Amino acid sequence: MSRPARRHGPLSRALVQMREDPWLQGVAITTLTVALAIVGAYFTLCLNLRQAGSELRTGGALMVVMADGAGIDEGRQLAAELTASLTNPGPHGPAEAAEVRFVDRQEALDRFRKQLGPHAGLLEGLEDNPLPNAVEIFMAPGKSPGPEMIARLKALPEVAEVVTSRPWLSGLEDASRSLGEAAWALGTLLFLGVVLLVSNTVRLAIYVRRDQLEILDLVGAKPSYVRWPFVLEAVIQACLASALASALVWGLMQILKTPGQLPLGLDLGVLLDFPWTVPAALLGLAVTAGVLGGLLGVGRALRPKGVS
Amino acid sequence: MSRPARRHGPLSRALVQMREDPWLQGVAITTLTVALAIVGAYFTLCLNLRQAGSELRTGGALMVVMADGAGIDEGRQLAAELTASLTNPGPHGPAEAAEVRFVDRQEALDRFRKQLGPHAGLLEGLEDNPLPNAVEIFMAPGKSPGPEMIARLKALPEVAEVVTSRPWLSGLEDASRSLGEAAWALGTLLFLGVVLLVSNTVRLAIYVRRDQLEILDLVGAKPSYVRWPFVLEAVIQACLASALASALVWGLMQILKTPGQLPLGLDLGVLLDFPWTVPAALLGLAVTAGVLGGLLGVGRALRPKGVS
Amino acid sequence: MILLTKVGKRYHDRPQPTLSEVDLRVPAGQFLFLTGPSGAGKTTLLRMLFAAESPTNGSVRVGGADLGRLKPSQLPLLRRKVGVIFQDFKLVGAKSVFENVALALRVAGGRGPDLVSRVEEVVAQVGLNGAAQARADTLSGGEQQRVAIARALVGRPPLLLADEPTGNLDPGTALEVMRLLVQAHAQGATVLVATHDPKLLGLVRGARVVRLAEGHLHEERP
Amino acid sequence: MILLTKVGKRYHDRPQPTLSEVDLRVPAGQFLFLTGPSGAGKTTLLRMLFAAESPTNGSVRVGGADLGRLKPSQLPLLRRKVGVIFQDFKLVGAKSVFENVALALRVAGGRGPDLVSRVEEVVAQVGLNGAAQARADTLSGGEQQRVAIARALVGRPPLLLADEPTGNLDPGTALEVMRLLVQAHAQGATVLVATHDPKLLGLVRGARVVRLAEGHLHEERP
Ligand SMILES: Nc1ncnc2c1ncn2[C@@H]1O[C@H](COP(=O)(O)OP(=O)(O)OP(=O)(O)O)[C@@H](O)[C@H]1O
Ligand SMILES: Nc1ncnc2c1ncn2[C@@H]1O[C@H](COP(=O)(O)OP(=O)(O)OP(=O)(O)O)[C@@H](O)[C@H]1O
Ligand SMILES: [Mg+2]
Ligand SMILES: [Mg+2]
Repeated sequence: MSRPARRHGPLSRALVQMREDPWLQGVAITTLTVALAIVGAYFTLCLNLRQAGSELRTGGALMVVMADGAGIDEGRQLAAELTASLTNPGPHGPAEAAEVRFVDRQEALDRFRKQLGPHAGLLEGLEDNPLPNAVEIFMAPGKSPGPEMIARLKALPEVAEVVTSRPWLSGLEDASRSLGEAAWALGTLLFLGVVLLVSNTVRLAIYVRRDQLEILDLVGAKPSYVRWPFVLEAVIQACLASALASALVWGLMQILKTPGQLPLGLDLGVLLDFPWTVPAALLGLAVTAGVLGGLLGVGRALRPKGVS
Repeated sequence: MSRPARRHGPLSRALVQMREDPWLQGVAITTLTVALAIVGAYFTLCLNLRQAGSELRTGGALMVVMADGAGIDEGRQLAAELTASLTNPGPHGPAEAAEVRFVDRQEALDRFRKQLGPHAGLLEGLEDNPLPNAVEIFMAPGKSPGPEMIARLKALPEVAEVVTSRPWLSGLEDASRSLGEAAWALGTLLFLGVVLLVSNTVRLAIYVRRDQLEILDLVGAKPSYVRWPFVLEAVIQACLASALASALVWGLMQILKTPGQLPLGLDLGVLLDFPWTVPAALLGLAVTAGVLGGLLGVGRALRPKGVS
Repeated sequence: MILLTKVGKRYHDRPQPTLSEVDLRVPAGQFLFLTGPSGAGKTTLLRMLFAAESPTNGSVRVGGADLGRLKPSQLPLLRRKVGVIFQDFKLVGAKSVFENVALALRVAGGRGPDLVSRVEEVVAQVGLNGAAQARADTLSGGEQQRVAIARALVGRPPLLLADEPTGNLDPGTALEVMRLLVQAHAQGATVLVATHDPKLLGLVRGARVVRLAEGHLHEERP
Repeated sequence: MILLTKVGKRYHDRPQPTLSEVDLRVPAGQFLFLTGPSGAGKTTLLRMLFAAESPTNGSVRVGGADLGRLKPSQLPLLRRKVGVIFQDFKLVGAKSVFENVALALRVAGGRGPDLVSRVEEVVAQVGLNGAAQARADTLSGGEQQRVAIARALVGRPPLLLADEPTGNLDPGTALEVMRLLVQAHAQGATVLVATHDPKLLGLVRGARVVRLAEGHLHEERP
């Protein structure tokens, strides 16, 4: 009777009190699952969009325009050299470029004609192909060409000019940066909302059992004896709910992965990826919210009183 | 004593039972507010993206290429005629086009040069301006040029050719359609999730008061006497929560309306609109969920029993 | 008024049946004491009379209706005709004494000045006029018991079931309460009182006494 | 053991104070009956002895400690030394009889076979061995009362407070229960019993009786 407390473990007491009220468990877990699934879906969306954004930025390629004197052979050779130096992981980190390609003048004109679409007729007025031979460098995802790289390329004798991403792409980058900030703000609010939902659920679970808590208090239980089972209950519920929510989001992604076309050549199938960070983040969020909610909820429930 | 029931109105009983348990009200309303704010933010985002999508589609303009013989005057006149016939609301509905504009060859070439950006040098090889005079028609949001309109324009003597939106725009439309479907699917799930959260809240409120419900049952209350105050309580909570959630989403939009650039000339300030449909939809959702949750919740709570 | 025929009750988690083959006929207007040791089944028997518990065997008829065949919609109407003093009071803790008593009238559509004056009258009869606005969960045990009694009496039901109605009352207050039950009986109500208190049995002249023990019912004083 | 000095208690929503200037000294090892009509303040006075209620005036000392100066962290330790039979039982409805009784040991770190045998012993003493695994909320009123008694006794506390411990018990069972309290007293416990039942007062030889009425305490049998 006078042995140290905390022997009839808080975990086993948490499991007992969960079994005593299965209905409450159902309500709590569904609520948490819905809340976490919403965050999970949002998080997945953001991760995917960020991925898409970095793929867009890849499109912001570099065009190395060859000097008039340089022929097809020089172009091919330059492309081969650049492939070797840029597309392999270097000592300082991953590869700079995803692809390096030589495009000769004729190829470039054909492509230009295609891009002009219905305006292609315009090109018929041309006496001569005005386009130069060029090497196109597509940067690796997340990489953008630095000024010293551009200077290095410009210094090559066979290079006339280095053309960087077209201006609208840098506009897109600005926009995606400000969208990214908005997404962070929204995400933070969403996160706070879910912490609130989880702690409300914990507090309701405690409120439902307030008679039992009063009894424990009256027979001499220490606050910690009362608190830990509730915290553990919240954490267990949150873990279950985060697993369910992850499954839900994953299932949703599978359904959405129907073939579909996105602008700028992006494929919905690639876009709708479900990285492992999502379930991990949900679990972390759930456990944090469970612990915080449990501690706050029980703290409050244990110390109002006055009337029995 | 034998007068018809339902006199001590269910509304006043709802208000009384809400006052009896202010703590529960706080928890319920914050939970509902968070849930509704999430839906509201999502809904606002979707509406805004749809709006942006239809503005993109507006960009899918029509280019009416003038015949070689047609001069600037004919072009101006055609533009004036088309402005009169297309940009005013007709008998069959709203205006077809948002804007009709004459662009002369020089202007077109200047613009083309700008669009080419670093490639503008290409145009220096041209002896002569190969571009024709043209009238550009920007369709009204949501409208796309029908085949009979194109045929009508083509039949005009001063018109050489009618060029419709460039192919990549139609790809964008496909993509935005499939994104729209995904958004609908997600929205439906989100909606169901919120109905679940609301009905869970109602059921918890009922569960917390199960002793009181048992007493009402034992002293001879009809199920309807017990049910309506709970339904009304849920509806009142839901209304308050939808107002709070609307305010929250509106506030969020205000914060996000910082100056920012979006691709394709869209302005974040315009994009982040808060249409009246959002609070209306939230209110509708809240009331529906409140009524359903209330009816389902009380129905269940009133008829298990067996043990007192 | 009440007719139990070969009523048996066995709770699924108990090894022994609580009631077996209980036959009981209570004519309208009778005053009956139900005694028996703790756990004999007194509360169970009373609960069957307002369909809060159903028998495992046999039939229960109250006021001409077979409770086993009652439609769910008729249940509230039956319960309004039965005033019950619950052993554990069953008060709404968050409501005032007045509202707890008024509840029995309100569920039947009662309202207005008639309701107020009747509730006030009964609250005064049980000696709680000073506490009418107090929350039920702030009352002492005996005060709560008297609120339960007032709620059972307020609708002047033709059948009164009192489950250990004086367990938390001092002898003086208990006597007052028993007088109220006797008065209701004098006005025509059928009254069943479940009690362990042998003193109560002597308080009501001519009352019938039956005793429950080991699932069976014995007539003690006809 | 217990020393109340000029204790007053007034609930904020009541016009009259419940207790005024109550002085009471209970030496260790005394057996004291606390009587008084319903609403006199018996429960209030008992609740002050384990700091579930605090006096408006005056001081309450129990086992040498001034409860008004007790640190929150010392409260559980005090309560483990006081066995309370609550008037409304305060059982955990969803737990078994065994677990309800074991609770009083578990909160103090009790476990293992010692706990099991002690709990079983006390459950048998109150006559509930057959129902040890039944959920508390399926018990009859008297059975619940006996669970409450068992929980108060199980830790052999030096101070026992019994609030109307026999209100739901038949005379036979009541006698058994009183014997348990007398036995605890014989083993050295200080026992306070609040009751309305004049019969109980005669059961304990040499017990002191005090009476609460209108806020004041009167010595009835020293
Ligand atoms: N819902 C239930 N589930 C299981 N057993 C029950 C239930 N209700 C009562 N019992 C058991 O049935 C028996 C009779 O209970 P009942 O409440 O009718 O006794 P009682 O005569 O009123 O006793 P008391 O005088 O102690 O109130 C008891 O042993 C009790 O444990
Ligand atoms: N929490 C509270 N708030 C307000 N008033 C209270 C509270 N608790 C008790 N009272 C009032 O204080 C008075 C004494 O209550 P107490 O429970 O101490 O009486 P008691 O002597 O135990 O009566 P009984 O024999 O009926 O149990 C009662 O009138 C009661 O209504
Ligand atoms: Mg009983
Ligand atoms: Mg008391």
